[in-house]
Amino acid sequence: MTQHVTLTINGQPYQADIEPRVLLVHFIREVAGLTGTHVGCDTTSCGACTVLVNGTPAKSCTLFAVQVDGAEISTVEGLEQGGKLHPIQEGFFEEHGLQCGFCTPGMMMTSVAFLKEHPNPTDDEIRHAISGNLCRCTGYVNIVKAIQYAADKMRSEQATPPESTEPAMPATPTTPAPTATEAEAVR
Amino acid sequence: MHFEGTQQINAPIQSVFDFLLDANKVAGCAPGFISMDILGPDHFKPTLGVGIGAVKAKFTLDVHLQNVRAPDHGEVTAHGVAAGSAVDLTAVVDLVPVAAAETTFNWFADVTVSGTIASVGARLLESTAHKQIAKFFACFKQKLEAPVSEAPAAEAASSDASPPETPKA
Amino acid sequence: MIPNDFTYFAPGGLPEVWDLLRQHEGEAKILAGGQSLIPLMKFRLAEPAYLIDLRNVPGMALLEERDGSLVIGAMVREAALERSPLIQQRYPGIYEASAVVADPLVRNFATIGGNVAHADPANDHPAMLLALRAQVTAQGPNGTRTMPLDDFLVDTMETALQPDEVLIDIRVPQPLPHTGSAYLKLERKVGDYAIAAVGVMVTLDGGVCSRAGIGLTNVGPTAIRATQAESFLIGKQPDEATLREAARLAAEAADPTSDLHGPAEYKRSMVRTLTARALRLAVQRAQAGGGQ
Amino acid sequence: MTTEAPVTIGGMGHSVKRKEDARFLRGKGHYIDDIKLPGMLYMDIVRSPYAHARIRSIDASKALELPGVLAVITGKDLDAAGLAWMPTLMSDKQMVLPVDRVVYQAQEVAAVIATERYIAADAITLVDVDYEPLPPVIDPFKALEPDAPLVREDREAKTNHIWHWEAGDETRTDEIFQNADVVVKQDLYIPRIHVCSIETCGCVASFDKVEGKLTVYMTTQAPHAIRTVFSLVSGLPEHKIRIVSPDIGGGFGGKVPVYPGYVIASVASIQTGLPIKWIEDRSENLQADSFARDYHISAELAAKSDGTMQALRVKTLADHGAFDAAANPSKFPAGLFSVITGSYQLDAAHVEVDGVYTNKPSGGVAYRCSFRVTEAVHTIERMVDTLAQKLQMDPADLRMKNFIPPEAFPYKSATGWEYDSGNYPAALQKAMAKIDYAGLRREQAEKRARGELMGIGISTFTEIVGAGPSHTFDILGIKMFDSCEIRVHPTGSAIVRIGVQTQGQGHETTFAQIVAEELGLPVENITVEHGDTDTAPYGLGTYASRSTPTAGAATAVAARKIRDKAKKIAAHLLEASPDDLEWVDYKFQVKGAPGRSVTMKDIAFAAYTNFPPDIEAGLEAVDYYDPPNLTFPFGAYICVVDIDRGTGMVKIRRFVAVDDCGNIINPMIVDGQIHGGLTMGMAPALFEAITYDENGNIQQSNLMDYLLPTAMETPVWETDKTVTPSPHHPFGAKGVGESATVGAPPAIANAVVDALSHLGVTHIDIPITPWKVYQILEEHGATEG
Repeated sequence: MTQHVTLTINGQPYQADIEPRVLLVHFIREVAGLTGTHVGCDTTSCGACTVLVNGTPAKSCTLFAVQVDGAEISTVEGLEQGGKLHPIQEGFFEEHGLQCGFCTPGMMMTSVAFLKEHPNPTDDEIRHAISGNLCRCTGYVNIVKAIQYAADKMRSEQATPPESTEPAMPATPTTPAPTATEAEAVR
Repeated sequence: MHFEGTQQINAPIQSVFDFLLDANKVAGCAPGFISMDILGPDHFKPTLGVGIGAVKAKFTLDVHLQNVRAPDHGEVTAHGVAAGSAVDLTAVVDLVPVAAAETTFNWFADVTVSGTIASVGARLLESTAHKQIAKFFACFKQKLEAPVSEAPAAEAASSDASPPETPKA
Repeated sequence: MIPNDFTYFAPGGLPEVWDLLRQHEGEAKILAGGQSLIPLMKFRLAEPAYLIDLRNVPGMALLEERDGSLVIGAMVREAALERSPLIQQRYPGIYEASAVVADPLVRNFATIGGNVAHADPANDHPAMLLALRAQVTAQGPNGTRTMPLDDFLVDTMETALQPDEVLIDIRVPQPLPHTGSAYLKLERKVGDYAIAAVGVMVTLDGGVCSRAGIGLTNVGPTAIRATQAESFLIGKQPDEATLREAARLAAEAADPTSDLHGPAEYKRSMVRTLTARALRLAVQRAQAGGGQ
Repeated sequence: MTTEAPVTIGGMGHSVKRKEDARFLRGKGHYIDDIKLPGMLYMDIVRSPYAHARIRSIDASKALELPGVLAVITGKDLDAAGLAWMPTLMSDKQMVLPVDRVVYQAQEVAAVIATERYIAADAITLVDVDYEPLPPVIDPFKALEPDAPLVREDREAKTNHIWHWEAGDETRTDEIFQNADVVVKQDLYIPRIHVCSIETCGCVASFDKVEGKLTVYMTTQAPHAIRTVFSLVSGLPEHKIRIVSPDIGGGFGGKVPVYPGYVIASVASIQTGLPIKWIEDRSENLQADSFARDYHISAELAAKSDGTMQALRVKTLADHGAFDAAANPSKFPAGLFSVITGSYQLDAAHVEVDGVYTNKPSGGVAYRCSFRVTEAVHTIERMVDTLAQKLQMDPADLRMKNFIPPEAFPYKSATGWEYDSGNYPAALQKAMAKIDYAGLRREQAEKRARGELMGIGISTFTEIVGAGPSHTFDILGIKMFDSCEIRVHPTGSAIVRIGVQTQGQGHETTFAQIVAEELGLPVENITVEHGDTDTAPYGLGTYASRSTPTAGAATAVAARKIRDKAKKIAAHLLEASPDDLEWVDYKFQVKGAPGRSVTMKDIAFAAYTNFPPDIEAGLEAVDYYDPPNLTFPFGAYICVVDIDRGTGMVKIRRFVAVDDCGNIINPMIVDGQIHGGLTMGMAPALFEAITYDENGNIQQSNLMDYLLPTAMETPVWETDKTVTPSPHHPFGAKGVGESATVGAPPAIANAVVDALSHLGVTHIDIPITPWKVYQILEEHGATEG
């Protein structure tokens, strides 16, 4: 039995009659033909399939398209606006934040959502934020730099227009939960 | 995986033995029993939906009875394939008469699980397999003792699928 | 990996959910965040014929203090817990547990209801909630039941839910003054299940431990409450020797098996280490006035 | 290196931003699963749950009843076409689909062809295979016992022993051992691991029935070699086969082998005349694709009591799984393992390896190190530390004492390799200064006094890359040269085609830089193409850090051929004799008259419009480069770890990596390669291992169980370099992609052992899990308590 699903992807409406089991990532790749979103692990471990669902980063290989019927989806293809790269794209380019490029779209989508809430992040906060996205090539060093580059750039762009946008949700606390190892301090 | 256990059944050895040879009765105790084809006196194909919580795999098992020696010994081999997985089982039952209406039921089972279930479910496999097998043998005791103890309270208590008395993994 | 085909429902109210559960008993599964269920379906280790998505059921994502309890709706996402100032300030143990569930992206969709109702002993919330003496609310066509989480968690992936019942919310007693809680997870990498994890809660009254809760993750068939360790603490000053003895007792309560997350004996030792550390944290928080 | 090119040229030594990023950043890469051809069908594979079983029958009837299923292919179908088996790169053969038995878990058993991916996935569950389980043999030591189950019944030799290989001088080595002051001995196991590139493997095979031509888009690091193998196996003429390697989402060696899926998809396409897509899922990738390492090593090091190292003796059991499908050069069944004498002067060495079959998927492939160098380096670097511990010497001092001195290069090693160049003391000194080694040792002593556990580990490794010289190196007889073809267009831009294949290394940028440097054309005007066998010159592909040493050299030589011709055209334009011209600042000028000069752009135009009568039109060149020797990059790594006494958790606090890969084309890219390599070195040291239960079930079949490090576990790598050019490479480069993966694991293992050495600990096998450490602490009463 198929079901009618409508999604807005990067501002464009897409609709199709699909089996309920169609994964969001396959809707994006096969129905909408946007192949920048990749499948890496199938088990919600690697984050190569990360897209934004109503602004929230999600692993699209672990959501059925029917679950997000009616949602606004943002993918890597929507980052560039009017021929101008998004600061996160610039950051990855300038800081050599990618090698094979396969994890890059997911990594960038996670970063875009993160930077909205954390315009001035520490390196540790960035590492925490991207810990659901695996990269096998870069060792993460330059990805962290790329995200800092984008943060700088976005702050300087923000500084120009008078109105500042409110963050959608309260920010996560700046310190991640202590791990057992960190909690050594209190032993 | 090797499992074994012992239980005391309040029934004569012959009725326990007869029960064991009755494929329908035994299959009724199998976890997640769905249906069964009987291909011969010692060859059966039950279909079971085995699992816990959301995890469920449907196996059709190819079961052979072997080395049956009345009134106290029987062996069974079973083999089945499902969801990229396979299960192979050998079980041996030995009965010892204790009294006219009391039998010691000794069992052990060797189970090999292969494929996806073994790889993905390894974390939960041994405890789950142990519980399912223990339930299976505990069910014999309930069924065999059920007609004797007619009190509804006892019935309710025994339907609580309690594990056998001395299970050892 | 492609899941089996199924029929999908996203009803707008609980009565329809109950009806569907009754109609398709044994073949239907509730879909909350789907972050555990969907991977299982992709391995075809779960093949439900019907999925009933709770996303359109109103009122299931409440997060508020009411009538002496913190009420957490079953559909509250982990990320919402992690970001809630109420949780961060008043329930540090819950905050710490939600912040170590899988990874940050999974937490955007994973729900606390799913985490609890999946009843995987490796899930992080149940142990913390056991320590906090949480109650769960189940609703079905025959009414509403409230029970301690201890009773709800029956066995590995088995709960006390009736086939047509739905887990509605989780209720945690509001902390008394001088209460501290903490959740510590030992994991090899972000996204992995715990080698072991411990959630604790301590209330101090005049420098003496008046209430204590200790829950253990992934060291038994369900999340385990370390009751002996809890009672040991009561009426005692939380000095180092006391905390260590409680930790030792907690390790005795663990019932781990050897697997990829380590040998059983190691896990037991980790329960001891983590309990001692978590208790120290919780006591510090309680002494700092936690809960007020 | 000549004078540094102006930024506008972007030649050698510049951190030119990558050209390929433009498409990746926009989600416009072309990875294998992005390819969609008209009429394309999908393939999915039925796999064995058993590690060893006889196949009694395969019943596909239920699968064929499913609407959308077009075919189910079994081993019997392939056997009829003579394609049930295929050759491996190691002169063994491998099942494509089994006819009557499976020999490892997740082995391909049958393939389903369907109109849609989802239907194919449903159909594989409906193929009914009747198996008779056979006892598997999982442990390679047991595999050699006389009554062990036989993995390969198809072979004439009824044994699980595959081959014996040795290098060095056994007699001399034994003599030294007999008279040595000190001997240290250690068994090491380097576990089976999986490259696990984030993109899995797959292909789209498309046979054009009219043209009789098969095009296979596939995730391969070596398209030309694959084309030749496909031609030999299928009987299709080689010009009727086109292999296209699109963008590759990480290779690391896992995309060198030919997997059965590629072959089955190709057969299916030839039969149906329709394109067939096959994409592995992650579980298939982790379970069935080739694995690395799995070496059981027993090593002994002999030394004088003053610490002078004398001889090394090594015996190894190599678990190759069910097929010897490693991707080594033909003459090297154990790869370049004999580089095991490392950076040290030894009088003699003897190394033995025995290859063994077990009921596991093929092993012996790569994990960012193709040729067994990681295993060798881990062994020698651990042995040096073991000796230092025994002699109570500082491991840095012991290394300094035994390094091959800079003036000894070219150096002939005890196992016969000729090291091209090196300056090991300089690299170690730089690393020690950067990390403040003396300060760390003081800190360690203080911490130890307080009962805290901190360790410092050193690895001073030598790599061996750039295979290789044709006298020694071939794969299936094809010599391991590599190639480049350059065409300069009339307006001064150029296209460069190379025989190697990027999987993220940035070839489109670095190879353009080589040409920019040699020809003085701006890097942005140079396009680099590769991966399409119809257009690229023949090459052996990218693995084993060979691109720069081989194809990079070919590129420089081809460019120099163009420059030679350009000189003649320049002479014509400048009305001077070629002998009077010199190449200065990226242009030809008349000696002593700098005002009289022409640029390559001017020359390019003239090459098509105004060339001298005795010269052909055009400005093109091809070079097939046969390297005279391998290159020997090296490095000095120092790692600092802290150990939690309550949990056994190891935390890398600092890691300094000083690498020397000779002259550098693009420092930004080299740094990136080292960051990635270090992370893939840390991963097996602390996290990753593939294990099997006694029935042959893999225990890490997905990324929930196989632990790839995230940004949280990965430390901030600190990199630095020394530069010791290769004397024989055209621009003095050596290759770098795998250095860090090779060098990092022993630095980490040495650091952990160092942290525990005062307890008498001398060795811990990798991966160093927290429970291994905790158990040691417990044994010595050193836990937190």
